[in-house]
Amino acid sequence: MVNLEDLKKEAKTVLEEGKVKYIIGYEKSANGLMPVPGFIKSPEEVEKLIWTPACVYNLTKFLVDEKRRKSREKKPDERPVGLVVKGCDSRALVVLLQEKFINRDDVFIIGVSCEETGVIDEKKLIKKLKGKKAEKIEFDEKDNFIVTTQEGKVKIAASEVLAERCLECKANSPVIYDVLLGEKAKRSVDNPFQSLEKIESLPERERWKFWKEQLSKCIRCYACRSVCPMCYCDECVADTINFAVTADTTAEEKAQKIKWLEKSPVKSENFVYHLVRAIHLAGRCIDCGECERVCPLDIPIRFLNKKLEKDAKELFDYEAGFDPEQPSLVSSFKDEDPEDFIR
Amino acid sequence: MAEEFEPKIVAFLCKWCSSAGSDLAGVSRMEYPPNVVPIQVMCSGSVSPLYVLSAFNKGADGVLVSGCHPGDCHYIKGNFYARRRIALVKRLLDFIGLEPQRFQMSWVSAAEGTKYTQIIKDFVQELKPLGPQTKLRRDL
Amino acid sequence: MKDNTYIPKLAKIIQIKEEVGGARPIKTFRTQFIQDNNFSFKCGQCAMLSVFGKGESMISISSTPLIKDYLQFSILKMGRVTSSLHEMQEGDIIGIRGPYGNGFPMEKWKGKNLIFIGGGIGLAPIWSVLHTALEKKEEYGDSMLIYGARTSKDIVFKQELAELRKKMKVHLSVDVEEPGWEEFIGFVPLNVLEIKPSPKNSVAVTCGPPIMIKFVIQNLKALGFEDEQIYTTVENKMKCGIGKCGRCNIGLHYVCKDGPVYSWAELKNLPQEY
Amino acid sequence: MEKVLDKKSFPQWVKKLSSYTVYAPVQEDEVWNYEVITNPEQVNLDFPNTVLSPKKIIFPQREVYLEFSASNEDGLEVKEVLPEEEPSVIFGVRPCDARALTLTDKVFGGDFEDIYYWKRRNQVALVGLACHTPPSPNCFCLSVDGSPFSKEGLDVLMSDLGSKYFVEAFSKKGEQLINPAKTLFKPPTEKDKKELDKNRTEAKKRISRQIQNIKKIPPKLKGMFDSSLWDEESMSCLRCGICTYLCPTCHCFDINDEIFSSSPLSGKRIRTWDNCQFPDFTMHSSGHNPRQGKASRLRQRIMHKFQYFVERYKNYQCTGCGRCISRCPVGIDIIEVLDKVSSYEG
Repeated sequence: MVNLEDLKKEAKTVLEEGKVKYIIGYEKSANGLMPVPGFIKSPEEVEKLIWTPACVYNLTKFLVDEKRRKSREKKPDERPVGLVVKGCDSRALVVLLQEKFINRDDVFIIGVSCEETGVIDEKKLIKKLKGKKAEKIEFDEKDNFIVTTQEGKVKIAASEVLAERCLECKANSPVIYDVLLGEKAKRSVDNPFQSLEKIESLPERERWKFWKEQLSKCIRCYACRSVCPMCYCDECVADTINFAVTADTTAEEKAQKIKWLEKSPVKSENFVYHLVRAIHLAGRCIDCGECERVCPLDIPIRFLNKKLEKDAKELFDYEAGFDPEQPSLVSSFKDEDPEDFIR
Repeated sequence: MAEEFEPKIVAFLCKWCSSAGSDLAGVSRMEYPPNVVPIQVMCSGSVSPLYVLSAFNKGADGVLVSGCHPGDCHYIKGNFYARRRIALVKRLLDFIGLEPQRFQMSWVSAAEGTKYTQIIKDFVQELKPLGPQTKLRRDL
Repeated sequence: MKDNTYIPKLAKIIQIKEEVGGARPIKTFRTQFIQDNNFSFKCGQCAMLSVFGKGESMISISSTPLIKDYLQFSILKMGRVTSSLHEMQEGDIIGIRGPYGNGFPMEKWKGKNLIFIGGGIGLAPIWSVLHTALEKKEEYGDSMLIYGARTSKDIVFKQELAELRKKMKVHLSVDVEEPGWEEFIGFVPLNVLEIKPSPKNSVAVTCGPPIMIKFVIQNLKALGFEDEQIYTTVENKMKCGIGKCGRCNIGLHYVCKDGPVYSWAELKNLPQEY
Repeated sequence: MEKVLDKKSFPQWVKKLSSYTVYAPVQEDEVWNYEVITNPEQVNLDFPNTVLSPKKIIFPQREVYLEFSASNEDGLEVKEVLPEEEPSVIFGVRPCDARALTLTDKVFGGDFEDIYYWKRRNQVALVGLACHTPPSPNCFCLSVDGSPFSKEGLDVLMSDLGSKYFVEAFSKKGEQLINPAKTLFKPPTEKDKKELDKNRTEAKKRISRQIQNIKKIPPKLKGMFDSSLWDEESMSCLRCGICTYLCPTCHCFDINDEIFSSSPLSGKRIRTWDNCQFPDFTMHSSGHNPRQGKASRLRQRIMHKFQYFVERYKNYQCTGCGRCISRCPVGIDIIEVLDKVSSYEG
């Protein structure tokens, strides 16, 4: 099991030695169960760090901010940023490395292993506790979590409250790291696409009905885009000013830029947004499931990415986020790629 | 009686092969249905999935992406990239419940005027029973 | 039921004049409403122009309210809407809604000398108040215009400026030296220092790029102008024009409704970057 | 008007309102939202906080202003589009959400009345449900001049008394809702009233979250424009639109022309919600953006709610529903931010 004190010790050491600028980790929040992303700048602050099954966030997202901030600084601090990553998060890092969005030297990776479990789905936990307010959740030996409520501690089987993504996880311990905490466990998952197949197996009409209902709910808050570590483009087709305008951009360029989708949150425009999002993540999404977690309307967005992940595996034997040296899915090909669908 | 439904097909044709193939069909006076809105692109590999989605969004009943045969790409390997990308888009559109017949890809060389006309004929025939594409069409 | 302020009135473009060419072109449009309506406005107010299918853009009215036949707008080609406007022909239809904003407090300025200081397209809002003051000469003291642009080619209202010289003092400048230019060379704020307008019984009105305004104000202060004697206009991204859509605020002020005209006494207390 | 209504009779009351479009909270999976009800039996008033407030009915995310099309010759046809006449009633409005509408009323009223807003607002009757227990763990209405049984903005307020509802009507609109079903309602007994008082005292106690020293926050904020607090508090912000889209008081919007066809021209001018947390919200056409970083956007959100709005309208632009806290993807908590504002020195 990951020992929190070890984590703090590692963090403290690198901060004291000045090896890192600061550390992005999980920090206890004043408001109970769920932690918040923490930015630890001094050795004294490492006491704020925590590691619990509620550490859901994929903190690699904050490397995007860090990179932008750094690019604005005249004399940037060139030291790496310390980053706490779970297995899935580390795969996101691999993709960012593969795309050369970041350099390996930019980040000091503190890997934490989820071992046999993973992180919770807060909604599942609330349901499970039937109104009792969880104050704390901890890893336990084996496949259990210990939850503290006002009425005391209860033991819950992890599988009952784990996030869907964790039930289908391909990397429960980090695939890349500078230090690793916890066991390098590899839990075997029978079928990482099990949940997806429920939808795949529906007839076409039902699939359409499902997605029509789901995507019509979207209010385009763009939280799914904002939380995704791969959504780092400066310009996004979804924005009204859909490219990085500078003082040098001519009026013609601005005027001629195509509005690919309208701001109205109606079915057709929501489909363009979500499908483009999914396709842009093909071969890049590592199924951290954050997009789905943050959706206020509970749209199962993850399935769109999952579908592409499955197809990439089936058609091209491609898996994202394990090898920073592999070429990206859509900028590579093999002679034997299937073409039975082509006329 | 209502007029028979005439599907509108947006065809992204690569400049070097498929577009030339369609020109050949034209200059050879081969007959084929007038349902196509051809859009010449430099290479099938330059067709962004966004173009495809946008075509459906703006009312296409069917979308065709057509490029050179493998090995014939003017840019050596553009059509191989296209093959991968289109395969993924095709599966995704199928997954959300769009009729799979509505999105097609073909290899048509500059010499294959006949093949081009046949592809369009078949496409139109397949689209007719489906009726207008309303699923992804703009509903502002 | 009250008027629906979001619905623009249709107007025909009756005249288009190219003021400035090149990469940052400016054109002046005169428009006439297709149906009579009681569009009345104050100097310094703006109107929301529509190019249907492209959107809306807030533009200051550069004609004087004393002219009832047409509205005039001088527009820099900048984005989607203004580019479409630049492509339009005489006879084309646009939409106009408004007027919006507070306008210049001209009543308060009666009897005073008016010093207009403009840069680039910033002459447009000044043009309206300047001509109004000119028409009502007896109500105001001496007027003076200090205006500059990047180059002589970027100067707007060239012919009109020549005419204007007959009626008031006009000081022109260009930012960098160029052959044949006989007036001041350098930025507008420096020209202000050169000309040294007297603060005595005066009001200075300055419009132009934010950086110019900043230094003009600094220099006016150096010449002895009080904060209350300096007026300027502010611009920000706007959509509704009526203080509801929430994007143009500086502190608690909505520029579209509470602005765009502010005295420096008001503006200096507001955040500089908002 | 004070009445009591047997819980069992509630569906019958809804049935009597057949001339109205009836909205009520509806559950889909784990998500509750106000939707149109077709079957009165469907109305379930035992619900946690909805994801979106009833704002979405009165100030819908998408509102068509006008339609335009090229007409023959060189003409252009522009047609005003107004919301349909549709007398409606919303059941289960939380007092905080109703109060929020009294705040958006101020924004959409004033010198330029917003016809779209008022057409919808005037034809909707709001039937509130007092919060016997807080519908969200992050409720803090008491800190922002609200209460779990506030009647502000409501036409009717229903309070749960176990087997019955205590029903109060405060407006003509409210009485008109009760009148067609008069026989279902009974006058309250002294015991009912006592129980109501007791419930209300208890309800207040159940709200655990509060903002410290809220009165001091608006003047404090005035001097905090350039504070480094905004940088620190916005470090984890993702610049998504959840906090503001879900907020019952946020009213910012965008106006865009959306077209079906560019030749011949046809399309609509549409208002959609917009959001001060999106980077392009304030971006000028020139590319200049006065609100560059996310710190300035968080500052705008807090300042707008607790300083600018207070100065302009004498109210906090927040009614304590807690949605922004519960749904923030990274746990940014407006109460904590305000507490830090309170204790900020320097």
